[in-house]
Amino acid sequence: MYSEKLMDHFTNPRNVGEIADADGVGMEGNPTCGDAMKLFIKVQDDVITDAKFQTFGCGAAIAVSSMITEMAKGKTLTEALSISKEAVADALDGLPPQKMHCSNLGSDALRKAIEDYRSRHV
Amino acid sequence: MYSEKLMDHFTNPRNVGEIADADGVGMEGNPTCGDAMKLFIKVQDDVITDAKFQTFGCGAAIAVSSMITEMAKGKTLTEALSISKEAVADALDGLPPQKMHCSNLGSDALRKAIEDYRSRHV
Amino acid sequence: MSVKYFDHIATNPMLPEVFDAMLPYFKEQYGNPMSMYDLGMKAKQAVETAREQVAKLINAKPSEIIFTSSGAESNNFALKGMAMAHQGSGKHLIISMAEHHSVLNTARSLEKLGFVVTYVPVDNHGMVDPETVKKSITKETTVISIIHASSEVGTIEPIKEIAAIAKEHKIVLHTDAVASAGNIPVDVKDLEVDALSLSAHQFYGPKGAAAMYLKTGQRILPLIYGGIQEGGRRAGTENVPAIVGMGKAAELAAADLPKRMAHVKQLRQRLTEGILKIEKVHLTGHPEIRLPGLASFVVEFIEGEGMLLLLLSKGIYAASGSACTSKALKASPVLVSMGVPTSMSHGSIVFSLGIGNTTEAIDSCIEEFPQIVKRLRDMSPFAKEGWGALEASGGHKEGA
Amino acid sequence: MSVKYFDHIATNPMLPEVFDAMLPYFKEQYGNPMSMYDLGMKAKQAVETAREQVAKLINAKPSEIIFTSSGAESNNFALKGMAMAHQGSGKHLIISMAEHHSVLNTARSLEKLGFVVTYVPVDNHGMVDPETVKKSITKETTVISIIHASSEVGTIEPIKEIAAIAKEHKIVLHTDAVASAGNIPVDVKDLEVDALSLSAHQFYGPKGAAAMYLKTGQRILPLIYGGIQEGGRRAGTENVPAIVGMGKAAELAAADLPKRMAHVKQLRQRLTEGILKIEKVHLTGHPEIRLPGLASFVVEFIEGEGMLLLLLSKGIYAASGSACTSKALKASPVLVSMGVPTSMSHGSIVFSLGIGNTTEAIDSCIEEFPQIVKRLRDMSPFAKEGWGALEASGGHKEGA
Ligand SMILES: Cc1ncc(COP(=O)(O)O)c(C=O)c1O
Ligand SMILES: Cc1ncc(COP(=O)(O)O)c(C=O)c1O
Repeated sequence: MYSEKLMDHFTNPRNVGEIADADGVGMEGNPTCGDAMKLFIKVQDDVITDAKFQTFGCGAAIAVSSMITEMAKGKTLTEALSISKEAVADALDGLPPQKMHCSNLGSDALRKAIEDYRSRHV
Repeated sequence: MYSEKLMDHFTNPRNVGEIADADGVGMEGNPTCGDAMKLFIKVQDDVITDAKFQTFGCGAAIAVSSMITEMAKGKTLTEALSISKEAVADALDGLPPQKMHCSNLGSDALRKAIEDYRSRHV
Repeated sequence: MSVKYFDHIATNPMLPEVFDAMLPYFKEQYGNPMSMYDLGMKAKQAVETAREQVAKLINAKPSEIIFTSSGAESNNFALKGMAMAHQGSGKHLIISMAEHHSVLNTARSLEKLGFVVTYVPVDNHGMVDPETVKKSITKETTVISIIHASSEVGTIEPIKEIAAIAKEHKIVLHTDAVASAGNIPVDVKDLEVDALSLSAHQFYGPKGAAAMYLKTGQRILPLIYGGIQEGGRRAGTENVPAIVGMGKAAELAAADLPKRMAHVKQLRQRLTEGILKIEKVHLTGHPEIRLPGLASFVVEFIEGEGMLLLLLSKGIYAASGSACTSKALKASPVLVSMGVPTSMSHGSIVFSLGIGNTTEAIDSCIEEFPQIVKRLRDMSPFAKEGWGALEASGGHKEGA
Repeated sequence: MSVKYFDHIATNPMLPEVFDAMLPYFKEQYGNPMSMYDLGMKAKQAVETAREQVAKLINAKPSEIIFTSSGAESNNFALKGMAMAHQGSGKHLIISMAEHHSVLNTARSLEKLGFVVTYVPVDNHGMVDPETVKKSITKETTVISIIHASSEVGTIEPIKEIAAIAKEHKIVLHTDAVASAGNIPVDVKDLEVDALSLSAHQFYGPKGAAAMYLKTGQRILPLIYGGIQEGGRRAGTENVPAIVGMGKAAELAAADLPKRMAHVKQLRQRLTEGILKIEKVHLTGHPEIRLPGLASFVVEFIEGEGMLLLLLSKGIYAASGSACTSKALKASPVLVSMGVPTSMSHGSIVFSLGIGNTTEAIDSCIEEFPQIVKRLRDMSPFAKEGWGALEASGGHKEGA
């Protein structure tokens, strides 16, 4: 059902954890829906220097979290904002149709983290 | 589906044919229903001395015809009239439920043959 | 005594390749296709491969194949599911008098739910006239279901022509191809039907596996509600081995169709010629436009069951549409609609040939059958004097 | 890595004896049970022997057994067939919130046909209160359908008590015993139900064979119309090998029941004890009145699919009622009705044990599972601060 790449990101997720002094935090989903993701970013000179996540959710949700944090790191905020859910799914070699909504979770949480950062740095 | 006894009476039916100078002829059923039997009797001193049949119908109908002619022979008319359809079925070691109506055919044809004889000898 | 199985329309022996394909799914691969782990996924893949194989046989897309448990289930599902799905637009259905019980009795059950059903007759070749179908259409008509090929008289119906009419009137068309699919070319694109039933045991596949083709976009209500198997359209744990067997049987049928057809057709023609030499025996169904392996007749003055029993004593397996052998004890509706007198319909005999049959077997049937007919006619009150011999029940001829 | 199959509620591997019993009916004995000749009669006899074996398993008469293709079909047939047969007397049905999809969704489909359905809740042990059923009865109530044992939380429902109430009100009672029949004693006379569903693949029989018990004299409308198979109550060519396999599986189950139950119960107790040592893990279902082999839990702060995937990486096969794994992406109705918060319901995990499972396998699961839970909790935003950590989507805590 899942690609090897996805299974790798699920089994060995990158960037798990909190960033205590994060510059931005984004939360998406909620436990009632079965998916919830908390995404932390560190930002320097408009570039995401670090990203970490905590996720409650299925295998796909965890792999998406791992992948989006990987993709976000090193990107400018504007670049990061343009990471589409399709791009995340593609980077995982695809998601089963019924799991496509999980890829929203990643890009939405990232967007919220960036918005949070910006709201604190206006 | 059929007992051995019934199969024997179907495969080697007794008393097939017409009696040209029959004393009574009984017909029962009709081709539209899928069963039709013509039963011929010879009567002497109120005793059935011979019986023959012609039957259009399924295996059970043919076996019933064979059996009822066998049972009728040697009986007085009164005795013959009391041959029940159950007796015919029993004599064949039973009939499948959906074929029980075939046993009517035999006793009804015999009754009609006897009535025919009586109507000619009043 | 060698067995001469000429009742392929009742059921077929399974091909060894089919059984071999099924085997792993009884044992190691016992997973439930709904389970997410490897065991389940392998079962799921096997089901999907079978879906492709079945789709290919009838030129459908895999997503248009819904597996069921029998041809009867497919027919019930198609007719009822589409009638119910479209009942907002009308409650009039059209079927023919050549339909299998599973269509006919489903239609009757829908009548009890307020549907009106028109039963279009067939001509004396068992053929439905597309014009009659057309004339039966009302503003309320939503579903037409016409059999593709009759299992009783072999006639292949003009589905393409009927499809054109249905399309013109925006009515959905289902065809029961249980007797034809896997035995003659069945192409849903060419036939332009919206739904089609087929059953594995009719083409050397297993019992317990059948399918319904449902054209993309066609609406249907499930017959079996529950989980999301078959895209939510047919619940129940999948019968994986049987489905796998159906797939394999479909693949083999697709590959061998011309060879199989040629084989049974030549045997059927030989048998038909032999049998029609007997007096007062009539071919039923269309002489040409028919299932290649199905030879069907009515034999006057005698009844089908007797013939079957005597044939059996010679090792010959056949079938009859006679009321007595139907177990429902009713005259065959298609024979009645064809204008065969009821009395004569009782003399129905059907030989359905298969890929395992040989010329020798056919010849032995041609040799035995006339004697069997003679033996039964010798017992029949009609053989000498004809059907008139015993007109009214209870009456009798003078001079006895 | 040895396979630890703890998902017997999804499906069971077939016993070798069952397969051996089926074997002849794939090959030599391919006859159609409706055919009158020896081939057909042997198939028919095999079906009738299976009918006796299945009847015996549940203390029914053979004539009260109707073969179907799946538990889902049996459930659809029972609920719909009886609701339709009795609709002259009323159109109110009662089912519980613990029902399988195949009952639940059939009930929903009946709502569209004008029936009114009461869904009685369960208590926090997943148990239906007979008093609630009683209070739900109206003058219009015709059919009650309550699951015998839940496949999700294991609870065995008080069917006998409900039967007494149904009887008093002259309402027919169906029970879905798919998860229980063949695994615990199921006696239709003792339960006093009017109809009952069971499925072979749940007790080491084949897929594709299931049955419905229908008490003598009970009225029902067919789900599948057509020929006169199954006494005219279920058409379609019989899946002879699968039916034979079901019979054999029933016979074996009847003989081994106490032994099988003792085996899985002792394993389940061991597993339950081990797993409940983990913090914030809760048993679901009734602690005592439950399927002996079914251990079901909710694990807080993590989601079921993740657990399943990591268990699989250790060769352990389990199931989850979590929305993500259900493929329908909906929270399990029974957990919701039990009062399990939706967030927690996503942490459902179900181990269903079978006769092939060993103490070693259980112990390895007890060893692995806490590590899996830890690993997922380490990733979860809720594990440290509890469910409140992320209350409203979009809000965030100060001080980050
Ligand atoms: C309680 C219950 N009812 C019904 C079913 C459906 O049965 P089947 O899988 O045979 O369709 C299941 C399936 O496991 C079940 O557990
Ligand atoms: C034309 C036709 N339709 C439907 C069926 C029913 O199919 P099944 O036997 O798979 O139930 C048959 C059975 O032979 C058939 O010949």
